[in-house]
Parts: sequence; C-alpha cells; structure tokens
Amino acid sequence: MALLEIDNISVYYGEMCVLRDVSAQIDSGEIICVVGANGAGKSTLINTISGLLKPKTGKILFNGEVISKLEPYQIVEKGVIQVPEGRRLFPNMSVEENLLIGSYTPTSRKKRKENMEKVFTLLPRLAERRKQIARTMSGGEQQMLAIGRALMADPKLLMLDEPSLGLAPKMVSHVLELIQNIAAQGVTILLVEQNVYHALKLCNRGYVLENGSITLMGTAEELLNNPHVKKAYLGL
Amino acid sequence: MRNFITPRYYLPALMIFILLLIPLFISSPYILHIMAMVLFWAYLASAWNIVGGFAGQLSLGHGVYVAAGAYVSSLLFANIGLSPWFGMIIGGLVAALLGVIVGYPTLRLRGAYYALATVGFAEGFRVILINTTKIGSWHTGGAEGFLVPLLGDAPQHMQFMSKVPYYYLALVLLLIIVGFSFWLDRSKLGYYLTAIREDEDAALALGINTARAKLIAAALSAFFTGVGGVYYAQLIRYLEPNAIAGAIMSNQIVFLAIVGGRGTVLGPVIGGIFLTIIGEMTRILFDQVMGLHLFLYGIIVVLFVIFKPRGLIELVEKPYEKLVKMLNGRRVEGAS
Amino acid sequence: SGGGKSSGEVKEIKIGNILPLSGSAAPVGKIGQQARDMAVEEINAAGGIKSLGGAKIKMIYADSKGDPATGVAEAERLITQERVALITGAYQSGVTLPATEVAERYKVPFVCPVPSEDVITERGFKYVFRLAEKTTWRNREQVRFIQDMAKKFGTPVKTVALIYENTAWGQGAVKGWEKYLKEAGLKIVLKEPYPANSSDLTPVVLKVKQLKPDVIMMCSYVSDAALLTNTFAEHKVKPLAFIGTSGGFADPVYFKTTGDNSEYFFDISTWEPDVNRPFSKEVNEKFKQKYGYPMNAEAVKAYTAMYVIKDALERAGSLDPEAIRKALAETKLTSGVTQMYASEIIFDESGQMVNAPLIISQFRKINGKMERVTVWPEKEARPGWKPVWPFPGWDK
Amino acid sequence: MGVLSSIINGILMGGVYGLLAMGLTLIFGIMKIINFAHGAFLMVAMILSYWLWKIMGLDPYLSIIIIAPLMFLLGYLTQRFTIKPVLDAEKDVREPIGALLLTAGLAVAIENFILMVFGADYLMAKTAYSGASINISSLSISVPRLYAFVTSLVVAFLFYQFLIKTELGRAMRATGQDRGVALLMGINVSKVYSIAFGIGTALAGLAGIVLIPFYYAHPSVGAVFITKAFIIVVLGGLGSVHGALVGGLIIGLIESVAAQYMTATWTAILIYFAFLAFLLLKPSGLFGSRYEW
Amino acid sequence: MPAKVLLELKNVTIKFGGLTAVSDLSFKLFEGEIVGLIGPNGAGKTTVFNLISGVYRPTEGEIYLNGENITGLKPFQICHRGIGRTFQVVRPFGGKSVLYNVMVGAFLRTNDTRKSREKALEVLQLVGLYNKKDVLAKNLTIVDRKRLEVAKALATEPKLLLLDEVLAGLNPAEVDEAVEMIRQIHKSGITILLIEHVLKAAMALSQRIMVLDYGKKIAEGSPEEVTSNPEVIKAYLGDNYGIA
Ligand SMILES: Nc1ncnc2c1ncn2[C@@H]1O[C@H](COP(=O)(O)OP(=O)(O)OP(=O)(O)O)[C@@H](O)[C@H]1O
Ligand SMILES: Nc1ncnc2c1ncn2[C@@H]1O[C@H](COP(=O)(O)OP(=O)(O)OP(=O)(O)O)[C@@H](O)[C@H]1O
Ligand SMILES: CC(C)C[C@H](N)C(=O)O
Ligand SMILES: [Mg+2]
Ligand SMILES: [Mg+2]
Repeated sequence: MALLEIDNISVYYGEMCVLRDVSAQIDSGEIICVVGANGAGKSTLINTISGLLKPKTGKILFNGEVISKLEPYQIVEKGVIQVPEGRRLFPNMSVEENLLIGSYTPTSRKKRKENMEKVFTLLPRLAERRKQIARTMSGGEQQMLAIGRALMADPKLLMLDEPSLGLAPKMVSHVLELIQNIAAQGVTILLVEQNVYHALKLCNRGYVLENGSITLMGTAEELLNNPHVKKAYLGL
Repeated sequence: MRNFITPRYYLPALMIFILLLIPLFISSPYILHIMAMVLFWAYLASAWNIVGGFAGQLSLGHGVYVAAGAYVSSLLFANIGLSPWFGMIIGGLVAALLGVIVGYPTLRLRGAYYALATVGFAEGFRVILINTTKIGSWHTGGAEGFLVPLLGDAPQHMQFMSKVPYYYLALVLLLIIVGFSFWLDRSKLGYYLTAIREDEDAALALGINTARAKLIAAALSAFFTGVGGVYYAQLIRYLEPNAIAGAIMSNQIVFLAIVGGRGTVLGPVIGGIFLTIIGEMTRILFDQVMGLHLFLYGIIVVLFVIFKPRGLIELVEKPYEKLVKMLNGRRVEGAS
Repeated sequence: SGGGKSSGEVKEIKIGNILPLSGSAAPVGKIGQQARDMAVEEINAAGGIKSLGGAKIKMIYADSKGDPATGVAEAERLITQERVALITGAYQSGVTLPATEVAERYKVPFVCPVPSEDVITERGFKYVFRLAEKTTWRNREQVRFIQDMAKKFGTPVKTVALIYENTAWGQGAVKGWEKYLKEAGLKIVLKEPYPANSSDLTPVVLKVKQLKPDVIMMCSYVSDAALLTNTFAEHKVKPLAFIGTSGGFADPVYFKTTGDNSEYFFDISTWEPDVNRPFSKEVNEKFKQKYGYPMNAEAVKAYTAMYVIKDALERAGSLDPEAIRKALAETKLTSGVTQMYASEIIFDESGQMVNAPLIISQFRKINGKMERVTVWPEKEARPGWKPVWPFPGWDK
Repeated sequence: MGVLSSIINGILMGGVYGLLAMGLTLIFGIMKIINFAHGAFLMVAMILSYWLWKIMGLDPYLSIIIIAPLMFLLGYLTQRFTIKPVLDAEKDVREPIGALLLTAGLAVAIENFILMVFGADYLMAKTAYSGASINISSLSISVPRLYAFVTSLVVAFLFYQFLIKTELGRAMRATGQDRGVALLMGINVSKVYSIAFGIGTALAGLAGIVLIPFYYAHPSVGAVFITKAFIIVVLGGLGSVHGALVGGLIIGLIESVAAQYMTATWTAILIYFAFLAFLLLKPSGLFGSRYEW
Repeated sequence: MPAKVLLELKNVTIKFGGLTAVSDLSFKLFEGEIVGLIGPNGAGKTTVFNLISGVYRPTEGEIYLNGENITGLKPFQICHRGIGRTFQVVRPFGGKSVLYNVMVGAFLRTNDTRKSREKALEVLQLVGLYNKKDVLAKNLTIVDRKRLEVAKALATEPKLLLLDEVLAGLNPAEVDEAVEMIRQIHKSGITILLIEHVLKAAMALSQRIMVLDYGKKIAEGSPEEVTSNPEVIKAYLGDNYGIA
C-alpha cells in the first residue's frame, strides 16, 4: 500500500481550476520529486495535501485513510509535514523556540529531546545559534532552521517546497545533501524543486506538473533522459 | 454623446433626481430632519473614507474635525457675524490644518498604532474643549457647550425655519463628496493612496512621497469633515464637546464607512444611509424598554459584519451591475 | 405645527418626554420616567382632563441617549410626527438647551422639571418653563448655610475647596460658588474640576487632604459622588463639613454604594422625604411601594411637573399650544399635591419658577439605616433634629 | 507625604489598568484585533461578581473561581461564533478591520443587553475591606486597591509564565507571528484564537473582580477604562504583556502624581499628548517590536 | 569606452547594531552597463540595494548619481532621480490588479490617468504580463510576481534598474525567457545592476560581476574571471560547483 495516495483531485481558487484530476502516489521510503513550471500548481498540490486547501473533487489518502477532509492540524498530527515555500519561520522567536514549536503535536512532543539532538547533529549550525532570533539569520541559515523545525515534528512524509530558492550555489548543494541524509533515516520525501537537475539526481521517481495536470512521470533516470524535460527544465 | 444615455449615466442621474424630488412629497419636518441627518452621516463617512478607506489609515478621531469646523464657524458667526457660508471654508481649512497637525506626528505610525494614537489625540482635544471656556474674549462655553445664535429665517447665514433647505444642503454636500471620491478613485492621488494602503515601503520605492500623500489625504479628509461640522452646527445649533468631539461621534463615522465598505466610492454612502436609518428606526420603535434599541442596533451591526464582511456595498453592487446589464441589453434591443 | 384641535373631540393628550434612557445617565432617566408615570396614572384614574371632556394623558418617551443631537431629533419627532401637545425633559441641561430651542421654534410648550443650568430660562424664550431652581440658587443657599453654621457653632470658616465634575452642570456650579463665596469673603483654596466618570479620584482627594480646607463642596453625579465619598473615607480627610450639590448625592443609589461613609455629609436639594410639607409622606410612600426605593428631589419635580401640566391643561381647555402656553404662564398653584414641592408655583416672565424651595439635609444613620435628615432652614427641619457641625470624623 | 501617597496610589491603580490592558494586548498580539468589546467584558464581570456577592455573599476574590472560567467561556464562544466567521472571510488581511468593527458592535449589544436585564444602577460590592485603609502616620494605603494590585501582579506573572513556558503559550505566540505557518505546525489555529480570546476576556474579568470592591459597575463602566487601556497597550507596545503592565503603571503614576500639580482634567490632557509625543519618538511603544508591524 | 559614470559608491559602510552589513564598499557603474552582484547568503547584497535606493542611510560614505550626491535622500526622491528597484521578497499591491500596480509606478512621470495607463500597458507588454493585466496581484505565481515587480519599477522610467533575484525560482526554460526580457530592457537604454544566485544567467547577462562577502567586495571582473577566482569558489560557489 502506498504511503500517500492522491486520487484524482481537482483544486480551485474561486472559479479558477489550478489542479485538474491529479493522481499520484508515494511509497514509504521514496524520495519523490515534483517539477513543473512556475504557476503549474506545485505549491497548490503540497498545500492541498497539508489540508490548507480542500480539493473540490477526488481524495487524498495517507496510510489508507482519507485525509482530504481533515483540518490541517489533524493532518500534521498524522506525520505529514511541510517546509513551506519561502521558509516562513516565526521571526521573533529564537532558533530553539522555533524548533520547539515544530514538535507541537502530541506524538512528536514525546520524542522532543531525542529529535532535538538529531536535528542538532544533522545541522550543527543551529546548535551554535540556539538563542538567535530567527529573523536575524541569513537566508541559508533560515532554510536550515525551517527544515530542522519540520524534522522536529517527527515526519513520516516530509514535503519541501523549493528549499533551494534564493540560496547561494554552495548552500544549495548543502541543503540537497541534507535532504538525502534525512531520507537515509527513513523519512519519505516529497520534493518540489526548480533546480530540476539536482532534484532528479537525488530522487527515485518524479512527476512533471504542467498547467495543473500531471503530464509525465517516471523514474529519475527516465525523466532526466526525457527530451521534453531536457528541453524545458534542464535547459539542455 | 451617445454614451450619456447608457444606464451607467442615467441610473445615477435618476437617483439624484429622486433625491431632489423627495421634499416635494414629504412634508413632515421630522422626516426631513432625519433624512438630512442620514445624508449628513453618509457625507461624513465619505469624508472619512479618504483617509480611512483610500489611504487605509484607520482614524478613530474624526470627531475632532467635526468639532473644529463647527466651533470655528460658529465662533466667527457669533462674534463677528461672519456668515457660516464663509465659515464653511474657514472651518474646513482650520480642520484641514488640524488634520496636518495630527497627521504629521503620526506619519510613522502603522496599523493599530495609528488608530489608537488618533483616539488619544481626539480625547485630548475633547478634554481641551471642555476645559476652555474662552478664547481671548470669545466665549466658547467649555463643557456647558456653545449655543449658536438663532436668527430665524436667515438664508444668508445658513439658517432656515424649514427643513427643506437643510435637506438640500446635505444633499449637495453629499453629491460633492461622492463626486470627489469618484474623481479621487481614478486620479493619481487615489492610486498613490491605495498603494500606500497596500504596502507603504513598496510605494516609497515607486517614487511616491508617501508622507506628502498621507498628509494631503489627511488634510482633504479633515477639510470635508470640518465642512460637515459647520453644517451640523447650523442644523443642531448647539455644540457640546462630548457629543461632537467624543468617541461616539468619531466611532460612528468609522462604523458607517466600514459597514458600507471602506475604500470604495459608494460604500460609505450606503453604510451611512443604511445604518442611520436603522439606528433611527430601532430607537423609535423600541425605546420603551431601556437599552433594547441599542442592543438591537449592536446585533444588526454584528450580523452585517458577519455576513457581509466586505461591506454592504457587496449587497448593492451586484444587483446594480445586473440592472445596468439588463437595461443595456434592452436598449440595444430597442435600438435594433 | 402642534395638535390644535377643538376640545370636543379630544380623547387623549399626548405629552412628549425626552430623557436619557440609555448611556451612563440612564438610571436617573428611569426614575424620572417612573415619577411621571405615577402622576399620569393618578391623573387619568381621577378622570383625566375634565375641561377636555375627560381626555386622558398619554406619555410618549424618547431616549436622548444623553446626546444633544439625538435630543434635537427627538424633539423634532415628538412635535412633528407624534404631534404632542407639549414636551417635558430633558434631565441634562446639555440636552435641554438645544431641545427647548426646537420647541420654541415650533411654538410648543416645553416644561423642564430638572435641568438647572441658569441660561435655560435666560434666552428670552416664550415656551420654556422651568420648575427647577437655577444652579446658582443652590450655590447661594449653600454659602448662606455655611455662614449660618459658622456663626451658630462658633467655628470660623475661612477656606473652601471646590470639587466638581467637568461638565455643563459642574462648570455652571463653580460660577455660582465663586460669586457667592467671594461675596461672603470666603477663600477658595482649591478649584478642582475632574473628568466625569473618573476611574480614580484618589489624586483629587490627596490634593484636598494636603490643603486642609475648612469646607469641601462637591458637584457630582452618582458614580463620582460615591467614589469621592469613599475615597475621602479611606484617606480620612476631615474638614468642618462636606457639602454636596444634589445630583449624585441625592441619587437613591448613593447610600447603597457609600454606606456609612456618607454619614454627616450635607446636601442641598428642594425636597427630602422627611420634609415638612403636605402630601410629601403619602406620595413618597406610594412611590416606594411601587418602585422599591424612595423618591428624590428630581423625581418629585418630575412628578409635580405632571400636575402643573394638568392644571394648565384644565385651564387652557384646548390643545392649542398658544392656549397651553398662556395657561402655563399664568400658573398659580397653591394647593394640591404640588405642595409637596412648593407651597406656591408661579413662573416669572422668563418661564422660571420663582422661589424654588431650597433646603439642606444631613445624612444620618438612624436605626442602622442611612437617611437624609432635613436640618436647614430651621423651619423646614425634621422636628427634633439639628445639624451636626463640625464633621465629627471617620472613627464613629 | 502627599507625593508619596500619590505615588503609592498611582502604582496601585496602575496595576489594575495594566491587568485590564494585558487582556487587550494579548488579543491584539495574537489575533491582530483591537478588541472594542474589552470594556464591555470588564463590565459583565463586575456585574456578575456583584450579584454573586449580593445574593450568595461570595467575596469577589472568591468569585474568581466561578467568574474567571465563565468569562473565559464567554470569550471563547464569542470568538468561535462571531469573530471566527469574519476572520475566515478576511484570511489574507493583515489587520482584520471587519473583526474590529464586529467587536465594537458586540460592545454596544452587550452593554445594552445588560442595561435591559440588570438595569442601569450603579453597583458596588461593599465588602468588609472595601473602605479599609492601612495608615502609616499620615500615609494611607487603600486595602482593596492593595489587594487589586497584588492580584494584578500575581496574574501578570502567572500569565507571562504561561505564555513563555507552556506549550499552549508558545503555540499562541507562534500563531500571533504567522497564523498560516502555525497551521503547518499542527496548531489548531482557530482553537488557539478562541482560547486567546477566552483568556483575554478572563483577564478583563479579573480586572473587573478586583475593581468591584471599590469601584461602581454600571452598563457603561467599560467606557471609563477602555480608552486608558488602549493608550496603555500602545504605550507598552502592542502585543507585549509586560509592556501592558509597565504602561499601566506609568499611566497610573502620571495620573496620580501629576494631579497634585494641576487639575485632574489637565492630567488627562497631559496623558494624551505626552502619549502622542512619546509615539513620535518610539512609534512601536516601549516593548513593541517594529518587525511585528 | 569613455562612458559616463552613472552611479558611484564611495567607501560606503552600514552597521546594524554590532553587525557591519556593508563595509567600506566602493564601485562605479557606467551608463549602459549590466553589472552582476553576487555573493553568499547574508553577504550584504540586498543591503547594498537598500542603500542605493535610500531605504537605509549609510553609516559612512557617499553615493552619487550622475555626479549628484544622493546620500540620505528618501526612497521616493531617489526614485524620482531615476533609480528603479525590485524587492527580493516581492511586494505587490495585492488587492489590486496587475495593471493598477503598474500604473502606480507610471504615475511618477505623469499626472494623467490615461497616459499612465498607456505607459503601464506598454511595460506589461515588455515583461509579458499583458494578458494578466486584470488579475489581482495576490493571485499571481511567484514568477509572475517577479515580472510584475520588474514592470512596476520599469514604469517609473528609470535610468538605472536594480534587480534583486528576479530569476530565483524559475526553471531553466523560464530563466531563458527572463534573460531575454532583461536584455530587452537593457536595450531600451536602461543601466542594470542585478543580484542573482542563478549563476548561469548572471554570467550570461553581466558584462562585469562584483562578488560580495561579509559586506566586502572580494572580487570583481568579467564573469569568467570571477568564477575562476579561488576566493569566490571557496566563499560562494562551493567545491562541487560546475555541474549544471
Ligand atoms: N490564493 C490564490 N488565489 C487565486 N489563485 C491562486 C492563488 N494562489 C495561487 N494561485 C494560482 O494558482 C496557480 C498555481 O499556483 P502555485 O502556487 O501552486 O504554483 P507553483 O507551481 O507552486 O508555482 P511557483 O513555482 O511559482 O511556486 C497559479 O496560476 C496561481 O496564479
Ligand atoms: N535591518 C536590518 N537589521 C539588522 N540586520 C540586518 C538588517 N538588514 C540586513 N541585516 C543583516 O545584514 C546582513 C546582510 O543582509 P542582506 O539581506 O543584504 O544579504 P543578501 O546578501 O541579500 O543575502 P541573500 O542572498 O540571502 O538575500 C545579514 O546578516 C542580515 O541579517
Ligand atoms: C443633577 C441635576 C440637578 C442637574 C441637571 N442634571 C443638569 O444638568 O442641569
Ligand atoms: Mg510554488
Ligand atoms: Mg538578498
């Protein structure tokens, strides 16, 4: 059984259809990548899984259970965690508090100590800056914190929305490496990236989303070699 | 020329025409008085809307300008016999000056800080009015209030025994402010104010002198509000600091504009008309039980906000557009 | 304008009443309404207005919210919509001033039982009649009382502190005080206005305490009156006398909120439950039965006003406003229940009632309950009671 | 001596103002709503406390155990059933003006409902300590105000600890900073709002309870305090809890001490204009974050 | 090339509390250039923009535009003098249409609503947003918001345009489009200073690149020179740079 199953969903903003009959599935332990042009609906997809948006038709199942009718916090409680586009930290809270908030759900709260340790080993920079106020950190550090915060929630499925956005090249490789490490610890990952080449290098399978519909899917290799992908997303 | 016979032009014209005819059919001075008040409140809400709606600065102290206009014109009238017609201009200018004086220190304040600062200013102003019984040799009355001398029928001094002229005067004021809002909405200043409301820093980066635009808006809004104050002074002929500069006046203005739909040309007008009539009706119908009418009024406001959070304008806009479309369609058919 | 119909067809006479029925003055507005209602019930039960074929009086109440503009709108409505024969009200001077102007403009009589601002009857109006005394009359009597006591008890009074709410009424009072205190050669050591409905009057009390005036005179509505009294108690301020100026000190709620603290305070008014006048006891008793608390001077004026109006209507024999105005102007009531307020009710040229009877009462604890005991002038005093002067202090 | 007395009194009253402002600042900090109904809630609590004292002889301070939860519930339900729908409709708005107007409408409705039901009387719980004072030479300290002050401090301390230390407190602050992301942390934002509004209302209730032994309740008593509370909240910095307390003390002190040198009405003017002058220098108040706004 | 100096920074420093975000920075921009500004996150790039556009006032140093000292002028005054900018975190007037947004910018050079609309439409054509002119700005995707950001700045008819990461978040195909757009803008006679992490594009566009690290300029030169500079590789590019 797939960990996450997206079954034919359509999502609207008002009258405008942003996702049309989208289906996809993610198995436990996979790294899945969603690529697509700007405005294709990638963030919309992630936000729908998180419950911030409700599909008009279709449904989403997590572990075989329908979650598309649940409230966002209920979905988070099930272990579906998102690192939103543009980091969105709690700007006036310290690094530590941001992490603590990350483990707000009852289940993750129990493992708070242990997860915090884990985050600090994975991201030693954060350990150094425990007391720094989030808003004063540089872009790269903020991205680290956003990911660390998500890890505190003890995710079963971690969704990252363009984590490399606005990062210096050196930082980009760092973050992607980090994602790989997280996956190695058994977390299933859904990655939305513009850095298509790097992203596909990293993942097992991928979906191409265009104008709200899935137009292509396949293994990373297949996609990397697909002429359309090559032309449109790799600029080759 | 053809354009002028589209519903977009003749419907508003029709409305104005109906408003002009009303006094011919209503003889009750009370109803005319209330209707004048209704138009007057709609006027004040529209004047507030310049700064509170377009520029997005939630002023909770507009009573100050009503008071400024009212007191200045009335003092000039009582002491040197200056006709309130001229007083309107002087009162409006003094109010505008005050608007700038309030506007300047509050330029850097955003959101709720600005709103609450205006509360502080208005309260301070009100207390000063209460404490001041004389300006030079001119008696202002302090807390006792100021009685505007009654001359009987004196059109040259904006005094009439009949309510009809007051009604028309309010109507003219309202038409002026609506016309002005309509122009503003489409003008450079209007664009600038809206930009400031949406994001002040971004507006600065586009070359907008936000401080100046805000001060102009504050001055304009205060000017029109002050002119309204002059009208109030001649209609009620008694100025009482608490009633005219107090929180009730200030809040009422804001209420009307927001309930109607702030930042739109006609929202405040609709809010002013609706809520004033409702307030008047509940008071008359339910004043046997102490508190009942205001309780109902409060509930009605709450319901409006819950069900029409963007303002009553929503309620009117769509049907109006439909009507325009329908009439348009018919005209085309008729022409063929 | 007004409802001038010939007497034959009159079934009911509409009387408009503008009162503060919401807002912070609502309680006093309510008492005014109750007093009027009781009088009208009596009048109607006794056969209405006989010269108008037994027409009944119908009361129409309008809520001013304590706001002048609303008062004006209501006056307009009562006159032109409801077509009332006359109006009473409006408790607050601030509302009465513009509302009476509306009535004057429509030539509809307006009877003011309570508002005391001097200027109300000093504008040359023809249709405005005031049953109440002018604010400054009270001030005059208060000062006379002080002088009288000083002499009688041999306690010279030199300094006075004035504490008053910063409203029309308070600012009016201070003018009177200044005038009469100056005439009497007393020194005002403190003239302290405070914002009505204060959250804390301790600062004012502390200031007074520093200055140690001989007499403290106060002009407040009930919330501040009670707050002042209690704060004086807390800080044990001890002058020769505390003297109130009716309003809050005469409000039935005052005793409830101050308890013993107000014992030995003085207050000036035109009527007290124990005052030695005809009908006083009976009417007050009836009111107490009906509404659960005693009348105060303002209730009595409202009550009396309805009888003054009844008398005028009887004599006018018509609902023509001019006739009513004329009848009111010619009022000379020397018998009947109006005696409880004044032995003789006459209005002068300006519409001001002449010789409103002013008396001073002292708050005393009698059988465990606070009471207002009339102590001055001597001829009106409760038999056997004398003023306690100077203020005996707080450790009683 | 006079100055010392007035300083003490200013501090005592300031504590109560601070307590009232605290609820206001909390609601603002988390929901970005200026709650115009705060004064009405204060009034409701005063009247409830009065009647509990009057009918059951319950000391106002004891009535806390009944009234605080009741006020919490009132606030909770108010947000749930009136404010929430408005906020939902204004999701992407930084300052929900509609919600502000709603609270203003509620204030009118509540005040007049109480007027209808309980009448307009001035009510005060004359407890044994109501008029009591501690006298040290010529200095007198009002006992009920001392109690009120101590209660305010204790509540402020506990409340601050709650916000900083507890899970829920942290969730509330997080929601205040970014409600969209708070959702993604598994925070039930709408419930947090209800709780925040409930706590804010309960704080107004506490202020009412400590006032009732020495101040009079009536339907429009809220108006006496609300403007002051607004000023205090801005002075302290919107959203700052300790700012509210410090702001309260400052206003209390100015009001009390300045009144020794000028008339009480001029202190009001002084307060308002000093406040404006202060904002000119520090547009986000004493402890407000300029990043917040 | 005896080109005219358009902008000059002379020893500009800004401190935020203890942090020196930009330190003793000097450089010149010549009329008609496209210059890239790169550097690690937090290097102070956006701060340089904020200094030039008047959001911050330098703690030390001066800034000249066309020989005029513009240090300490307000943002709107600087915009008037011909510097347009975009924001890294895009800031559209969300509740208003795309056209409305751009008209706000266009009003800088005219008081006439009709003229402003014409200018705005022209700019919208240029940036490829014409078809979305009636969409509310808050409903745009990130790319379109960035386009809008550029359009707003362009509408003020700047001589110098400061572009802060307008290519971030675009995929390669879109980057190509955007690069083309920037070239068009440049061709119309506007000098451009751009901050960019998408190196490929920065290199393709810029005639000259400056590298910032810890608020200091650590390198400057042609794209090739800069990207082969070891210091730049260490601080910015990382060792495994050069794959895509
Ligand atoms: N709140 C909104 N209301 C209306 N339309 C919206 C809203 N948010 C996004 N859209 C529209 O929905 C479509 C998909 O947006 P989405 O943010 O999911 O795209 P994306 O693939 O994540 O793009 P990007 O790469 O720019 O982040 C876009 O056309 C956008 O304009
Ligand atoms: N207003 C401010 N107050 C305090 N520190 C600031 C302020 N603005 C910027 N900084 C700090 O100055 C440094 C430079 O920031 P800047 O935004 O210029 O970086 P950048 O080079 O644009 O980075 P990025 O590529 O991530 O956008 C950072 O450490 C930042 O935290
Ligand atoms: C309290 C009353 C005796 C005075 C009256 N309310 C007035 O305003 O004049
Ligand atoms: Mg996206
Ligand atoms: Mg930057």
